[in-house]
Amino acid sequence: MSEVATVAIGWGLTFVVIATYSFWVVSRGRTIGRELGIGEVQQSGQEQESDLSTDN
Amino acid sequence: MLAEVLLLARKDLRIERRAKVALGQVAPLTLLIVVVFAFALDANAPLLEIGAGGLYWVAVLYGGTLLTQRAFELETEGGNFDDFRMSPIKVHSLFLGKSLSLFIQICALELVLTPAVLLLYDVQVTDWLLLIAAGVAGAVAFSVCGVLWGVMAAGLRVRSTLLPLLLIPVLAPVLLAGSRAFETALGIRADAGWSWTSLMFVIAAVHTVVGLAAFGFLLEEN
Amino acid sequence: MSAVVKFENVVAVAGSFPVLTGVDITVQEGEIVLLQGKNGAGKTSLLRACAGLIRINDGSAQVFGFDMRINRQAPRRYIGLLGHENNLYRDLWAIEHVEFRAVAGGGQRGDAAEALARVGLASRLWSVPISALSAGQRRKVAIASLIVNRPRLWLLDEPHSALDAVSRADLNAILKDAADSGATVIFASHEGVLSEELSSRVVTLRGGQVVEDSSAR
Amino acid sequence: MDDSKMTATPLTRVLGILGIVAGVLMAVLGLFVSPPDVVQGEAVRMLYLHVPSIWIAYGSFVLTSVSSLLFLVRSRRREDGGRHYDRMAGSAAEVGVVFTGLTLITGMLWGKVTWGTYWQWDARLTTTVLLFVTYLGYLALRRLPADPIVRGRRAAVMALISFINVPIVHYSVDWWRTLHQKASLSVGRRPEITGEMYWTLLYSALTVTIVGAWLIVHRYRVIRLEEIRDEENLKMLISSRRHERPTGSAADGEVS
Repeated sequence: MSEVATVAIGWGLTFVVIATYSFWVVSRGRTIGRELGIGEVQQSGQEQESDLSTDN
Repeated sequence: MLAEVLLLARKDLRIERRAKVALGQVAPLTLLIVVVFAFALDANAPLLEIGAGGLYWVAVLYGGTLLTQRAFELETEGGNFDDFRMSPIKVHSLFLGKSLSLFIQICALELVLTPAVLLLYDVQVTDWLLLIAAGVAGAVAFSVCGVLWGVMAAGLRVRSTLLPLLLIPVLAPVLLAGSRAFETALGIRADAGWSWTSLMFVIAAVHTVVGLAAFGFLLEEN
Repeated sequence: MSAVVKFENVVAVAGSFPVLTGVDITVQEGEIVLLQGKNGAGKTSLLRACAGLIRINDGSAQVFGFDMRINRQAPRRYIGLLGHENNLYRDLWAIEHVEFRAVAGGGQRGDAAEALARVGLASRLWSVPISALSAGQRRKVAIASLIVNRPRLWLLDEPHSALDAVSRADLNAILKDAADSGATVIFASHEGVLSEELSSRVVTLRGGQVVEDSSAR
Repeated sequence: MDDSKMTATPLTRVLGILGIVAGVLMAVLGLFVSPPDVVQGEAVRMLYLHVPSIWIAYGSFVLTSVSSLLFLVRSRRREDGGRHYDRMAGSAAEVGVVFTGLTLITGMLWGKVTWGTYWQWDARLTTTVLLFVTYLGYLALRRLPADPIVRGRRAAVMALISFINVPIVHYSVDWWRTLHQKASLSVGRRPEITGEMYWTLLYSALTVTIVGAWLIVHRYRVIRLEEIRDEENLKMLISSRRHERPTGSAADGEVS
């Protein structure tokens, strides 16, 4: 594997990892936020129960 | 204080004498590991001879982890730590007592394992004193770290998988030092065996101090 | 007489489940209190809260005057807890187990024999591994382990379970003696009828709260 | 602490945009503008990723340990019981683990090109992989459902003990490898970093710090939202238990 290829892979992989992790953090924040913000009003107790079990 | 430590250790060792888990199950299991290593390495004599020190300590690490789990398993008979926490024995004595009984069991394990490795891997001991010192140092470090990390994981549901995950990274330097010390004692390489042994004692000392400080805290928090 | 146990609106959580949801109870010295309630009503948790084994999330809780939210280990040396399961070392003999508990609590080895005799365990069973004993006999060993340290507060979770009629009478006598000599007894039990004539007071729990408290006196 | 339902706020938006712009600039600088090394050639460009990631990883773990210490010491005095420190410790640890992973990846790739092997048991990388596993254990311990304070205390003590362990691991691995290297010819000396390379490296470190900080703030807020959700579920559970009917109750059969 030539040097240039290695550098390309190294940088590519790094950006991908950081991007996916950032996306995961923000989207997780948004889903829980939405669940708290709007969640209590419409969702019945039962549905919230299932959310709880899937999450932690 | 000493009386309580001996009381607890004697209780653990009497249970061990009755149940024979350490010598009856864990020791044979580690012997099996030593044999299986030979299968894995195709009984390649020179390779086994060079690896003898390291493979020995991997087997002790495995056996030590099982003995640590066993040490806390018998305290949580009813599934919780209540009686252990309610025990009027002072917390420091609980920590040292548990460490002492685990230390003695690991030494017994090593007494069984050393001849097996010497015979199976066909290695001669050039420095018996260093071999014994390193064995004891490793046992002390293993037992103290085992009790400290054992109490952190013991009360939890997933303890059987969490304990090795927490314990083995901490014991990695001990395994490293033990292997190098044994290789010197077995004449496989000229290395600073005694420095590695003293490193193991330093690690054991650090964890003893940390254990005395944190054990009571961790016992309450799970 | 100062209150041995004083709980006001105590809330406690185990894991992520609220086991106590606002408990108010005061127990004086020398009382024998029966805790009644369905499975899951919070009986065991209340006993463990008195023993300082679970964290109090809300409300105020005092045992022997110690604030359980600051230092919940403090009163433990005065407390004897008999758990739902007997936390026994199954590989030890009955006498060895009780001797260990006796010496650990600062007593003498000899106290063990006396305690085992009092709970009515036949002496030929003393040097038999606990794993070989029946459920009733094991319960007696657990009770003996509690008696041997002569605690001032007895916390018993279903003490009569697995005991035959004779042994239950023995246990009731032991509890009465303890209360008469100044100890305080709180025990949880399903068998309402038998235990009521023993206890001076019946407290009913539901949903992690005290819903009835018949101070009989 | 604002109770924003989402994790984004003006501060993080600015930080986020800054991070992205700086990142692009870093790529341009690191990949094209800065000169190749006289010895390693293009491979030296891995330097701009590898060194900053190690820097941020260790920094995050220091932050975790400091927060853990503050949580243990200060928890009584703060009205939120020090949970702010616990959340900080948790978020910094997770971000630290991500960057330790990146350190390992970039380290191995760089090693492949300069030393010809992905894993050369070099002292620093070996210590890093032990650190990686240690903090994976820490995150596993944090995931166990428990009362936030109990979980926080347990995790805090583990973080501190693990932190005490870092020098032990570092020393023993270093000593082990230097013994070994003395025997074999030591290859892959550090490239001299001067001029443009030096500034690029410094700039990269700054960029990665911004990205790291942005991640920690967001991760902190996610933990905070999780705690709010757990608290609300707890209130719901408490109220449903209080309204249990005497006969067949709604919440029947759970552990007493």
